[in-house]
Amino acid sequence: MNIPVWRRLGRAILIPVLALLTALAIGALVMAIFGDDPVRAYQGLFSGAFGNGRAWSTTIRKMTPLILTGLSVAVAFKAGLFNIGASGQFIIGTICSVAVGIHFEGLPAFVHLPLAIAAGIAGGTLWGALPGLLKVYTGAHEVIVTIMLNYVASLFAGWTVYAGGTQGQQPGPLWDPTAGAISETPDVLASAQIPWIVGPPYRVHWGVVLALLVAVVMWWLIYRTTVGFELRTVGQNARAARYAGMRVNGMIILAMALAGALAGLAGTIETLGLNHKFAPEFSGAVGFDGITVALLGQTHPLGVVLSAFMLGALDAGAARMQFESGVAADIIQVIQALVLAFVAAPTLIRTLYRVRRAPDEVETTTLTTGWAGR
Amino acid sequence: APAAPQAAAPAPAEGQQAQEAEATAPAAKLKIGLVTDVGRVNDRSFNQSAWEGVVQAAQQLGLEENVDYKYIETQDAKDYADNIQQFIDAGYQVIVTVGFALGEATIAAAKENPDIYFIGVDQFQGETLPNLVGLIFHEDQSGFLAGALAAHLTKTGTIAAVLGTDLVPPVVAFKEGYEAGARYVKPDINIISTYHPGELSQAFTDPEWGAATARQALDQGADVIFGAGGQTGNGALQEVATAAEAGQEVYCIGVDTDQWETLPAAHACLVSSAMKLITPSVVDLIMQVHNGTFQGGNYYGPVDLAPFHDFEDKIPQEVKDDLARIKAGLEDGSISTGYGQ
Amino acid sequence: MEQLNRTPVLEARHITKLFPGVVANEDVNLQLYPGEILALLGENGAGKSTLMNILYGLYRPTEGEIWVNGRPVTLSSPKDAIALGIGMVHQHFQLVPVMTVAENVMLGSESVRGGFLDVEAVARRIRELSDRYGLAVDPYALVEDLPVGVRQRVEIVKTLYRNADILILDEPTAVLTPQEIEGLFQVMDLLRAQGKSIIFITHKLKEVLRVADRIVVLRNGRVVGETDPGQATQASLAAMMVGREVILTVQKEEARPGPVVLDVVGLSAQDDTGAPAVRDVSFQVHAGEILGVAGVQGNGQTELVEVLTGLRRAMAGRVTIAGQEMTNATPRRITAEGQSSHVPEDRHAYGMVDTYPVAHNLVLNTYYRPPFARGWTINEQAIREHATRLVAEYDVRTASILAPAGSLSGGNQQKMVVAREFSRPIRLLIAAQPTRGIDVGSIEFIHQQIVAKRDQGVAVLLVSAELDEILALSDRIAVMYRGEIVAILPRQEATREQLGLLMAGVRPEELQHASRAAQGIPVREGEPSEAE
Amino acid sequence: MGRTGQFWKTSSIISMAFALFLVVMAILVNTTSLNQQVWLRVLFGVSALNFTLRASVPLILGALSGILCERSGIINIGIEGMMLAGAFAAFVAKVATNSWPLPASLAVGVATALLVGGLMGLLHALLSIRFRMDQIISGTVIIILAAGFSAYLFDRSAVAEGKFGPVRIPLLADIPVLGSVLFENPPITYLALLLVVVIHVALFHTRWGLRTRAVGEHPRAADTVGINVNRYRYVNTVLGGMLAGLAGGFLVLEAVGQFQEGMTAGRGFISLAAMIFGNWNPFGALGAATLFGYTQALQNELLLAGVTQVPRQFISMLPYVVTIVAVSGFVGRVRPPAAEGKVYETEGSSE
Ligand SMILES: Nc1ncnc2c1ncn2[C@@H]1O[C@H](COP(=O)(O)OP(=O)(O)OP(=O)(O)O)[C@@H](O)[C@H]1O
Ligand SMILES: Nc1ncnc2c1ncn2[C@@H]1O[C@H](COP(=O)(O)OP(=O)(O)OP(=O)(O)O)[C@@H](O)[C@H]1O
Ligand SMILES: [Mg+2]
Ligand SMILES: [Mg+2]
Repeated sequence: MNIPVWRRLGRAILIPVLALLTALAIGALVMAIFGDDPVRAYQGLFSGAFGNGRAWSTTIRKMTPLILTGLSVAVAFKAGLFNIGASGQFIIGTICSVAVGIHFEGLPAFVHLPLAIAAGIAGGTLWGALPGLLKVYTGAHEVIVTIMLNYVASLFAGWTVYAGGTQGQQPGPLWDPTAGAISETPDVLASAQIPWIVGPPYRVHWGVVLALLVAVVMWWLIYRTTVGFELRTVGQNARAARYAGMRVNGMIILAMALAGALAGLAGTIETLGLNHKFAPEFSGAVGFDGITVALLGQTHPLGVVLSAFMLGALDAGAARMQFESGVAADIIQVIQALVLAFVAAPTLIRTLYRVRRAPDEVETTTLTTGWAGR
Repeated sequence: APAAPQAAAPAPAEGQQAQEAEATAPAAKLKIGLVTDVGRVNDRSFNQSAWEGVVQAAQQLGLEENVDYKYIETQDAKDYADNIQQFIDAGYQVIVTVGFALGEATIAAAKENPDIYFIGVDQFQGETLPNLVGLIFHEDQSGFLAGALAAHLTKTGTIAAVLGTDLVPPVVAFKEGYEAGARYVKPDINIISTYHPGELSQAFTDPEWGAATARQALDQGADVIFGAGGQTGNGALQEVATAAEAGQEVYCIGVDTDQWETLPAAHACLVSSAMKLITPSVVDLIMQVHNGTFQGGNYYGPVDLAPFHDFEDKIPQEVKDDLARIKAGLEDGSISTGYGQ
Repeated sequence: MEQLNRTPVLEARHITKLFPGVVANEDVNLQLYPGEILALLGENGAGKSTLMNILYGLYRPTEGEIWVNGRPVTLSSPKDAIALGIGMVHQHFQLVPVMTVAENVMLGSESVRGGFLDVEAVARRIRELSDRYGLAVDPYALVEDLPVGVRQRVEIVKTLYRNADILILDEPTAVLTPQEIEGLFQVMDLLRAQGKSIIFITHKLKEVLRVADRIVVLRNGRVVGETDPGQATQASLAAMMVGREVILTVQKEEARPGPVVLDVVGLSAQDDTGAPAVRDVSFQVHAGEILGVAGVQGNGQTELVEVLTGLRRAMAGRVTIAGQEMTNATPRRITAEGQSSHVPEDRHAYGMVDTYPVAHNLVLNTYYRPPFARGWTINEQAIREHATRLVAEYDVRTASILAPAGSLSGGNQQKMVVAREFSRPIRLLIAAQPTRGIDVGSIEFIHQQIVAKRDQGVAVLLVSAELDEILALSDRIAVMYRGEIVAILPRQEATREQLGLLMAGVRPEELQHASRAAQGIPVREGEPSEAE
Repeated sequence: MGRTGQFWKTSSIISMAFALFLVVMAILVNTTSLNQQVWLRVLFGVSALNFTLRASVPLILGALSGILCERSGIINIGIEGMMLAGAFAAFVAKVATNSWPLPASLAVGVATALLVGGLMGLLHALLSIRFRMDQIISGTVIIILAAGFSAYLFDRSAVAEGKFGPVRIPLLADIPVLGSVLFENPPITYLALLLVVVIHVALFHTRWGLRTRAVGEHPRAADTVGINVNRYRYVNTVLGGMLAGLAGGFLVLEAVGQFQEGMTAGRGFISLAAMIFGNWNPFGALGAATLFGYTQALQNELLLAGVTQVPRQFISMLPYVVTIVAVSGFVGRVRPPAAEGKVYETEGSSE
């Protein structure tokens, strides 16, 4: 393809930008219809996302886990698998990293921190690999299994930090005895915390750099390595992959394990960098958002980064928007759904704005070929 | 406690503001912000009760909504600190944070902003900060009264509780108190109770589980059911009301506020509610700020049973007397709920 | 010709069909007269299926008109065509595998009683049609359980069920065995005798001469000629289609067999349902020879090839490639260490990834080796250079090496697969149905390539349901029946008839007798039969 | 590879056997002295059966919704969203007609749930057929949109007055044990059970069903016999949306009486699991939904009875673990409609 890079880039960006603008316009219409003031709402949204240093830091903070859970869902899609389980993997990653982070007093940071991160990744990997293994060895469908494992993960996490007491139940192993009746873990030791790039009140930690690095590595892995080729081939045509000597079952397990590792890392970073503990109110919802991020980013790692940024900004601006204009933050969800719709159905935008299609452009993204695409 | 709070004259915050040369804020007016726990401000539960306290206090002070007082609904537990910060940045002098989960963020903010007053609902203070009060309640006592009432009312000898989640201490306190109270009145009573099985984010917002579980308890012979857990508990209360409307002699007991006011659909069975009076307590604490009598530490808000409303006549006088006796006993310490020891 | 005086039952007038970037049909005129069989010929991508789909209402012509029984008609969906008595058997089966024959037959023209499907009535009707036309099918069988030959019959029953008087048969013989093809021709003769009119598409010129009344040839979307079986020969037809002389007989030297490369001993395997499919099979293939495996489809050839290529587990037996034990080895080991190649039977399912560019399809099983990979990383540059070279060398017609492989025509997709499998150093080549559905020009090319491999000393196992192909290429011929290899004959000793009988289940020891009785001809004839 | 016939038998045999076992044990336990045994009461008490049925209803409706869409080739992961939209719509309609006589008001609620569910289905169909959006994405859009809109528009001070009460079916309701469980239910519960039978019959014994299945398995084949593939897909997706809407209506009008944000609480996803588990068959889905409802009931029963020393979190895992074990052990490979998730385009039916 001899089209200059900038034009390809421009073409890749044009539709998403138009999609965002259209979604915002429709969101404004909805607000106006129901008696809210869209102008003030968007002013609030914008200033909450980009208005000042703290706004930017919130956006970055929100974006960080989304990059990783988005990658988690995306890498599974690449292998033709639908990982609805990022939220469970996220939680297990959190628990494992906390378990290491609150112990081993006296370890130097350069040992303790990597150890805690590794524990989180390992936990997520196992939790993700499980549905892969079940699929390969028993044929259990990954969609069912990952949904179920989400519930199991959050119950398990709840148990580990449970303060105990009622009905004679013992406290969970990670519970902080100094928290009284509150179910939560102690703070992870300073040696296991991801350092700040900019400390409070900005609270931006090095996790964001790690997440971006991981995105680049994932891009390289998927598009530039033999394993990535194998993984993608399995996703596109598993029978052809088998014919070509590729390890279909291995790739299914690998993709799910990778997905789990990424979501687990998301939980790990969020915990070691930001929350510094686990409490049941830190849900894995960001794992479900990973689906949106991955779809919005068209399952491409760099697309995932961009869409995580966009969603992060919308999330970050939501509180300010409500603060300034009184508009309920739920409208953000409506806007997110609309952006996703417009990005995923470019025909809509093209008809709307009469943008012509370049002859070599592929129009639809096919992610999975159904529940059992092999 | 180190430095004394700047407890001087009325409107203490005003002096601070002047020092910082933020002269834009009109002099005598307080600005009051409220940060909810994850959920809604009008959740017919503790967020709403706290907000109503803010509103009532603000009206007494002649404040204007959205200018002098407003709220932020928290979307995600990670945002507690950011949401508190919104109010700090906007120059608010009183910030109410609702729910034990905001405890740490509130303490941190209070330490960083000694000139701003914080009211933390359901937040026990282990250490006293001059500008932060934890508004807490003896939920176990409230639950104890509810349990005693239930034990008096039951004909089948089985009572039930349908609860939010044991991950939230006040819910546990309600439950433990309820069971202790019931056993206090009828030692051999059969109590069946269960917490919502799901994760925290669903525990208070799953009315269908509450309703189905209440039905399950009714099927097992329970005839008084205590519903404690936001929408989940409300679902249970409404299910019992349905049975009552269908002619069964069953009762339900609400939680937190007088649910007769907030949940009309449960009127058919709602004998009372195990209240913790958040609203008047919040009003009182805000007025303390206004009057300069604010003191850091823990503030125990009152708990009580709600009026019986339509069931006033159906409750025998002996029962009312016994409840009054128990309440007195709980207050003077002669009766203990056994919780938290 | 005499038909000129009669009104055509179906007529295409000045039909042009444009697809984005492709002119599939250009100003095509075509008449079908009552009671005739019209054969339509053309290379892959000549526009035959497109034209038929237009006549059947699946596609709308860009320009031009369709006339039925002397009146212009508008076909906005197959519904209209069916109502006008047009029926079509499509190039690819249009049957729902998980449904029964009866359900498939009635689909779209259901028979309903009291709101519910009346399967009984449909079954009766199917039996009636089966009896009348000799198309035996079980109305209650699941289509996915049926062999292809029977599926083809179901397709025809489907059109007859709808009372079609005009039948379009798009490559119906591509997957049939000689016996089945002959059966089909008898049905077609019968239909013609009853006054029905048939358009018949095939790539097999012999069939055209056997059954057609008239022949029309398409090239690049245009009608380039018309003839009839009386005047035409296979060579003349091929030349008309391709626009050049095509050598129809394979030119090859005597084989010079070397050492054994593929050694199979006592091999057994099961099919997907767990039934025995390959039973105690033993044979050897030497370097520099082509062993052809003949057999009616569904007699275990597919499973045999899958076991040999590592796609299916052997239950018993041993496979050795060039001295290395390869029983139940992975496909990767068989291709890499065994230095073997596999042209799979089902190119869409196994041979290629539709969504991948041609270039990536060309390294589907070598992407991990130098020069395409350096360690972990893929070398795009090398992959593209490789693709550019192969596309030229094997004449794969594609818009670009980066075009998705799914956008190529069937013949070119097959050439792409062949290019990939033939372009690396190999000792063993396993080719299954390598020319199915492919036009004569491409067949010629692929056959030449296979023989060239043999001459380079490669051991070739050729599996084909096409007896002509087996006879033309093989040095030795094995016949499979019910999972067993019932006979292995030197090419010189094999005749078409003899093979046909073996494939039909006649035991070798009964062969002489049966053969004489059935054919009334001497058994040891040894004459190459494509010369007929 | 798939032996659908075979699977269909296995799945129905398993679910039938399961149902029969439950019924027999329930009768035994509840009518004899066996009910003195705590464990047996926990496993087979009337309260467990009632809970099972009630928890199953939205799952049955959700799974049927999925079956309708997916049998015609449209993947529907948006059940959760359609359900939520239906619930919200039912609530709004119920509140708006509070002053009407209760039956009329409830009827309006049901109708609105069906309407809005159907509209969500139509949206899904438009996005995935007309605008060729990946169906997984389209379903996700539906979920987020429904959650966002229902939360944004929810008037939290509104109160719906009244809900469906149980309707006794005379005679049948007098059967011991079973009567009170099965024949004394509110209307949507009956409707859901009835729909299982109706949709089964419709799918496998009517023209519409035959065409629907053909369109989902092999749209081209359907097209070549003159069936308008995309029209069937539109119709089925809209019908499927209506069923999911009805499931939402059940939650608001029959189960709870009020609306609550996110009140579907993952039931749409569990429905999806039930649909897959049930191999896209109505009775299979019924079996799967019942199994799921039963394990939920069991978990509550165990906690209420306090009969185990196992931490309650582990007891609460029961429904999920049982489902995983069931899909890994019993079901193995299910076979979805072959053409699912693929856009079908021809000139005949899309232009
Ligand atoms: N739906 C379509 N969209 C775009 N191009 C098409 C489409 N269908 C066919 N074509 C193109 O039209 C041309 C004619 O194709 P057609 O299928 O009619 O060929 P054919 O003669 O039937 O070939 P074969 O012998 O392989 O069956 C080819 O170039 C093909 O790529
Ligand atoms: N949507 C499309 N876009 C571009 N080309 C298409 C499209 N659909 C079909 N074609 C082309 O039309 C050709 C004819 O289609 P058809 O389904 O008849 O397959 P075919 O080429 O005959 O395959 P085979 O020979 O393997 O059976 C295809 O090979 C393909 O090149
Ligand atoms: Mg064709
Ligand atoms: Mg072809």
